[in-house]
Amino acid sequence: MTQAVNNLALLPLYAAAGTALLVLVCDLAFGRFQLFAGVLGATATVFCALFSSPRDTFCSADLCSWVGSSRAALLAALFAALTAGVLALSAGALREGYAPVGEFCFLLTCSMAGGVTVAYAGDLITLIVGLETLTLPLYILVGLRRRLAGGSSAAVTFFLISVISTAVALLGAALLYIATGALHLSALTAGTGRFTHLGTVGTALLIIGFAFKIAAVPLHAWAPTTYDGAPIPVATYLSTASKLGGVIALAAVVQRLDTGPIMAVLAVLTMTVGNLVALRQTRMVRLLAWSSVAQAGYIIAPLAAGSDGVEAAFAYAIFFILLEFVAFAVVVALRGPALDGGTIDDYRGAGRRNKWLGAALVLSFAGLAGLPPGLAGLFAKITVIASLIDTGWGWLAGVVALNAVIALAYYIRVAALLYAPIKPVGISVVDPELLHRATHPRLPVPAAVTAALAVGAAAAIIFGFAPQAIFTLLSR
Amino acid sequence: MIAEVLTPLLPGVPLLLGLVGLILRPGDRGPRRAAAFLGIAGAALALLIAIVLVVVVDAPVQVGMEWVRFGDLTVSLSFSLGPAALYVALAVCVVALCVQIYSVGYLHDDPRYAPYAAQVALFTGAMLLVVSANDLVLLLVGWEVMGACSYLLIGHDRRLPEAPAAAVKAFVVTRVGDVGFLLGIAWLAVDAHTFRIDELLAEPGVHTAAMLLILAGVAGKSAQFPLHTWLPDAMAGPTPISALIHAATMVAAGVFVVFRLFPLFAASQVTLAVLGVMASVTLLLGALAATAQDDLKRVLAWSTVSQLGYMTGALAVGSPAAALFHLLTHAAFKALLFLAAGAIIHAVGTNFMSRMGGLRTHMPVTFVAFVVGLGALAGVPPLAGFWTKENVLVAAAHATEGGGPAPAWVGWMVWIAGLLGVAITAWYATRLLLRTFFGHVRSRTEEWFVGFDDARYEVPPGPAHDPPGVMRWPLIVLAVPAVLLGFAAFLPGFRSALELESPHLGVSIVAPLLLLIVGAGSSWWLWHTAPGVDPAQALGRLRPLFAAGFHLDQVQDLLVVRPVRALADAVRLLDEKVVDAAVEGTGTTTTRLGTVLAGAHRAALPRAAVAVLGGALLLGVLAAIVGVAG
Amino acid sequence: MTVADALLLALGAVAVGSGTLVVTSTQIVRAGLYLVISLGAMAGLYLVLGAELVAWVQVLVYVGAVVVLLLFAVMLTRAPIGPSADLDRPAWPALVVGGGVGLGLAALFVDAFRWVRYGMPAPGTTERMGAELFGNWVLPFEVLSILLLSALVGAIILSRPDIGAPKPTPGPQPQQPTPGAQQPTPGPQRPNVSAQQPDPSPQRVEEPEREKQKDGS
Amino acid sequence: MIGQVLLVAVLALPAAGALVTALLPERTARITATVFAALTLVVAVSSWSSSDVSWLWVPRLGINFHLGVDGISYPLVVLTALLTVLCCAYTVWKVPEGGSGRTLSALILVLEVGILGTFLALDLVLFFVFFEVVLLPMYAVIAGWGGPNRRAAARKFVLYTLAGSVLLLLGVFTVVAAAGTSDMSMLAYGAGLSRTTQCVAFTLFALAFAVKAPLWPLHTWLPAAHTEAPTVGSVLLAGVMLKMGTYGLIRIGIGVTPEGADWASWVLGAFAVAAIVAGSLICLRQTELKRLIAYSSVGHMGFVLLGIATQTTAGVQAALIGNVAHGIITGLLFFLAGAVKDRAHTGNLADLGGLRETAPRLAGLVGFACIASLGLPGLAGFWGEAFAVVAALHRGWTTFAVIAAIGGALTALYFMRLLRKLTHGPATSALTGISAITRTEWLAWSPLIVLTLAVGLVPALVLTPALDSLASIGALR
Repeated sequence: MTQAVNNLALLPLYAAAGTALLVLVCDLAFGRFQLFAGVLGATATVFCALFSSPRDTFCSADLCSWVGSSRAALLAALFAALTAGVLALSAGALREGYAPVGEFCFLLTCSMAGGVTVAYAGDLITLIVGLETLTLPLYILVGLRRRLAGGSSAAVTFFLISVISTAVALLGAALLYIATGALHLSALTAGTGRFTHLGTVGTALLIIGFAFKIAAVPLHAWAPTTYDGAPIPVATYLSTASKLGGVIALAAVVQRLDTGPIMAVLAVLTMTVGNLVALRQTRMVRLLAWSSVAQAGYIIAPLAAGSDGVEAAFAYAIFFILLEFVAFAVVVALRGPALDGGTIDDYRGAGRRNKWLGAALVLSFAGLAGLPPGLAGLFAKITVIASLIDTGWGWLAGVVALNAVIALAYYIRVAALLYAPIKPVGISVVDPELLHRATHPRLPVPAAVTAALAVGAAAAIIFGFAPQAIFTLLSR
Repeated sequence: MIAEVLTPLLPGVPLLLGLVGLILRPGDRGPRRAAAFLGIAGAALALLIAIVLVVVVDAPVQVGMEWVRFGDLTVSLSFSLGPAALYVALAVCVVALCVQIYSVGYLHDDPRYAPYAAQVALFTGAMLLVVSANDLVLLLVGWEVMGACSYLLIGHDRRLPEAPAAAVKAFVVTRVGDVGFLLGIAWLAVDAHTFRIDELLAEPGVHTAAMLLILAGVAGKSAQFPLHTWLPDAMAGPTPISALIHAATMVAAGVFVVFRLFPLFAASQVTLAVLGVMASVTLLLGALAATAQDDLKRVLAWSTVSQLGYMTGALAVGSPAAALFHLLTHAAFKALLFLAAGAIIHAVGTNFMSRMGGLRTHMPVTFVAFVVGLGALAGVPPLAGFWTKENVLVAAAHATEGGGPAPAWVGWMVWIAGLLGVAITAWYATRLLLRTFFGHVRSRTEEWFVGFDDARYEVPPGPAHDPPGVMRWPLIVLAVPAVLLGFAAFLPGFRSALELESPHLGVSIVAPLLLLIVGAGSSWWLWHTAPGVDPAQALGRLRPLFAAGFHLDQVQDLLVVRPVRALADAVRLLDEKVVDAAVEGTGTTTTRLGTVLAGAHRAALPRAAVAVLGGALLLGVLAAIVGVAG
Repeated sequence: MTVADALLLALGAVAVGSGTLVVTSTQIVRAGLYLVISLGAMAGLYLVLGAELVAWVQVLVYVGAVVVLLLFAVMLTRAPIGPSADLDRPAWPALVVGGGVGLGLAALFVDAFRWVRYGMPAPGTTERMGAELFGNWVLPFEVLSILLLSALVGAIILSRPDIGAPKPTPGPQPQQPTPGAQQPTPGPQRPNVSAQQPDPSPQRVEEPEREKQKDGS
Repeated sequence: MIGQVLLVAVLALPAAGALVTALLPERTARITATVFAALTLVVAVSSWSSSDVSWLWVPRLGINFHLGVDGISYPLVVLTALLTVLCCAYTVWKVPEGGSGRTLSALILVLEVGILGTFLALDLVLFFVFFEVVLLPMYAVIAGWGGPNRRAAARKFVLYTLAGSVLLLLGVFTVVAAAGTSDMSMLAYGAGLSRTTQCVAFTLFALAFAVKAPLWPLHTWLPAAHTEAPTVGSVLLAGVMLKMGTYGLIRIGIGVTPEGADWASWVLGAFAVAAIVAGSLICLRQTELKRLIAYSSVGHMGFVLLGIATQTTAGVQAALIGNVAHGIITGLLFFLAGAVKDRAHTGNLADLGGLRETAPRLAGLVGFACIASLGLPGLAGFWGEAFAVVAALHRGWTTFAVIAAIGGALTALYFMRLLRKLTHGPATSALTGISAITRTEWLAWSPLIVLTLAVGLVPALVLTPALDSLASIGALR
């Protein structure tokens, strides 16, 4: 009973894993070009995912461990694209020498391979292994700033809580297996008879374990500390790719098992707590972290409706990721060589100094708040609410809507600060504007960062005007 | 054909010229001439049109088109001028022309003359619109534009601190009446599915309530009790404006509207009874208040209130013709009186009779004008007022027999009030004449100023004299109808136009004439026995009451103004402390909740791990209990 | 009650008891040693259940490698062995959570399996495990290789003290970084990026955990 | 075909204008913005009776890019385009403190896109999208160029109105989920939606639009926003943005959920009447010029909402013309208030007085605008208010009609109070020596003055096209 392997189907994974190896080889052979190789490989992965026809493989009977679909291809491509983007964003930091370039790129591309696996995973084991592959390199990447205040605690928090979450997820998978004997996603069913409760709790634990990954409340405690302690590019990856992995895992479970109430509870808690706490943040990355906690709530809200909501959840996740990436990219660009996000007050007047960066941040924040000109975000919000109302979860749609209002309060606070006039300094000077400019120079933005930001922003704008492209890919 | 063209032009020309005049730059020399030209031209053209129409028209002219359609209700831009309305229009135009010409002299040093003249033109046009409208909405347009113009013109004088308040009062009090007017119109229209007056008049049953509501508007515009309080205060406006408001436009509009809609009013006894009570009260109230005023213009103002009582009284007893006839003569003599009063004020620099006296010798023309005007006002035969007042009293006496549209008691009430009014009017008219023109000239010594705080008037240098030609000629022109208009009742054409009964000088004139002599005589006797003393002193303790207009201002303040203000305060408080506080409170509560939650998240790692596991446990238990997979 | 039952009960009691001691002990070395006992008892449980491969992996990896590594790490980083204050935390929340989890799972299993007897499944021999792993679960197994490789590389990075400090930009300033030296910063707005105190403790604390994670997955 | 091009151009021109403006140097940018706005006006005026544009945009969400213009939206479209031109022109002359005029002009154009889109959209979701477009630019305008408390005011504005528009979103999808389409032309007359759905959806719509309109007691964002906003912001806000609420209520509330509207009409009417009276009473006690005018909007929109609530043809027509009239008159009022405030450097009524002594023409215009705003017959404001009352009577709501009419009298009261304080009496120090009206100001104001008169004298301009279109959107009594 050996499984047949269709290597063509596995092309995206090969590309991803190959990228990791390529980076390693480059590092060994040349000691340079690692970043370039990483970006190149990741881009190749994107194309492999998008342009290879998706099909199943690793099948026993009709149950497959590798399930190809255009949705999986899209998600895998997204992982790869995010990896490429994050690599580009780290160019500045790596040039400054905060981490060994080769290892950094290698770890990130390994994570990408995990992500690709998750996207195509057809059974719980592959899914969890893929998730771990996605996450484990990140423990190390987060810890790279361990010499700075917060860096080590970020890594330790992330690590410990992730381990706990994996344990819970594994326990859940085990319980579910006991109850139903199924591990393949397509065969998942609810427990019957006296195994009902076992199956139920197994499902719940599985959900809880995966919910850690997307930092859903009450399983979110790691996210703010970790994001804030991690280098910004890594935080970017955490809040986008890592979250996407969690969403895929959750969706896989939710699609087959009825988890409405627990998803609803999680969603309500997540968005409400996330938004409320975000209101009071003073550090940029913490704010983004809490906002992304809240966004996770919007993402999982449609999952309460089961398989009917999966498409909406993915759509939201994709739009969210685009916008979140742009937001983090701007933070990277604005902060220059500083690896942390700084306080929100550090961004005062930044939009006046740097028009394009300001505009990009406003675009992404508007989108995250679900308002034009961030059309992508608007459509994301519309999708979620439409899907919830369609499936009879009207009250949950109401909660989402209410939270959108709370969220705007902090997004707009930051966005307005970008254009706020400079604070008067204590001493009197002839031209405070000049002094301000002298103390807040326009930091040079590395070309790679600019490129990543431009591509991200362009994608956010294009998909804002043409969201149907994403829906089409997701629905097949 | 020509009538159809001219009818819309009658109000149209002054309105248009008024609007053009408003665009003129105020102040300079050039615009002043242009403004005077526009103003006078507007009035003159309107007069010309009116005359042509009077000559041409023998049956009512009707012309109109659809203006706009609201649902199934059509508002039409339609005009209708019957012979009666034409005479009113004629009166309006004559008075307006006189006022315009007179104003050129009266406001010769006012930099804001240009808008003033334009507003007078608008005012005239609006009144003509009321007169000629055949659609209630169109009528309302004129009705309200008049209100706005009265506001602007009363508040014109910059030197009078009370002018703005008086202007606001005039506008707001009449506007309160207009609430009723609008509702009444709406009610009528909704019931009858039309705004056109001719169609409405053909409508059989109308709501009494609707007519009562319209009556409220009439009371506001025509200064009927209890909405008369604005009129005496409106004296703060320039004197020509007082002439315009009192004689031909504003106050006449109410009476005219009742006249126009009289068939509807006649259908409802209740309405007429209310109108009768209102008229009687107004008549006596105005007359009594006029007895104790020291301000020349205020005497005239209160006399207007009283005379309006005669008109509405005539309407109440079912004699619209008498009302309209009195309206016409009143227009003539009241305009005359006000313009003459303006001449006096110009000459002596004060409004107060206690500072006048002996003006007869210095201002002969004005004196004659006053004699004619006051005679007509008091109803001295054969001046105009005599005939028309007689008509009203005869109609009231006739109504006491019952059988008319109004109940008999209304007839009695109006008749008695009218008779009493005759005596009182004669009394105060005599008092005014004596105190102003007879006695010795009060020289402007130091004590001339004592007790007065109106340093706002510039005291003209030199002795008082008759006004310059531009102001004198209007007086002379207006004196003619004030004397002769009463005889128009003998013209069959005029009579048929107003549907007036032929005058019959029977026994009924004895009582009023006696009362007239009693009133005038007692006033003269008082003045004669104690020279230099105000005859009003004889009123004793009633004098301050009368002088204050029965303190109705205070009553109004107490019953309406203060409650509204208190309500406004309460609502604002509600708005700020409850509605807005709820909104702000939501914000702050949310933020506070955020602070609490953020504080809860500052736990160290081990505790966070425990909390997270606790959360997992909780959700697991929850799942088991709820039965997720149920 | 068969012998197997008795063994299961006894080993379970040992595992739970020593596990409690791991948590409650205030001396870290003792806690480590109790962990050995607990993990060993669990290996025994696996053996009784017939899962021989799992049992030996438990002994080799956990009892042998992980715990030993842990003890080494503790000895290297915390020279004075004895009660340490930061292990002595208020235990109530943890107790509630831990107890809750235990009770909850117990209730769940009791509910599911009641007192029904089951036939033993085929023993978890190495051969069976191998067949299953390379027959049905090839994909996760292969992906695991990426995971392990990245864990390896990660462990190396974390163990290198020179990583995480800014290295001089090549070219204009080819000088070696000296501990405590201030890096020239391109912009004035660079608060604390170049602070460079030697602070080995977090790094070394993380090491054993890293290993554990690597093997655990 | 040409009509479709025009329709798209109505939206594309200002959008392109905003982009171009944002990239040009300061003064050129402001002039360019005005040119684009003027072009948009020309196109908007000529877009009358152009056929619908309908493209599939996002099939998954059922969004059709369905634009169309009819008698209901046309006057508002033209009004929007006109006010935008005036605001842009005004900005060329005077940039309020706080930021560059270029950005302000660009934002004004973006606002125009949103507002025009809302009026033109014939698809529920598209309507919602455009409805949201205006939020952030308006926030930016208030927060960037506003008065001393601009931040709090802007935040309140944006959060409050967003709360309203998310309700709209919920309502939209309640309808779409039940009907399976979001095309308004297919949804007219209720499209067979169940009564419950209609009631739920209408409640959501009514709340959403009531916030936007705003209807008392959901109005508290308005005074703050108006008081702090720069002149052009206030003009656009009061002139056209509030109309999005009332327009939505007519087009969607009545058109899509007629039974719901019928069910709730009594409540809506009661609130509308309460708004009229409360707005007027509050105005009586205001001490700040712009705040007073802002509150007056609450009262005026109360009349509009009363007209809509009656669900009679006359009432809805009254609401339509009331909308347009309020846009014109309040736009003018805010321009004038801005002019006074800019000159006096205070909006406190206690510090203002004697305007007619120092600036007679400005005082005259203020008087004109106030008198127009209090509903003087013959000027634009009259029709909406009077016929809302007529419609209420028609519907049989005597009490409402009476209260509304009394509210009308109160309106006169507070405007008179305002005029008395502002224009009469001796000139205060704040108003002495102020400059005369400039040519640009005349340019910006005169169209509004002319329109006030024109709409007042020829209301058929607005109403005749609307009457035919009303029949196509829903059943009216």
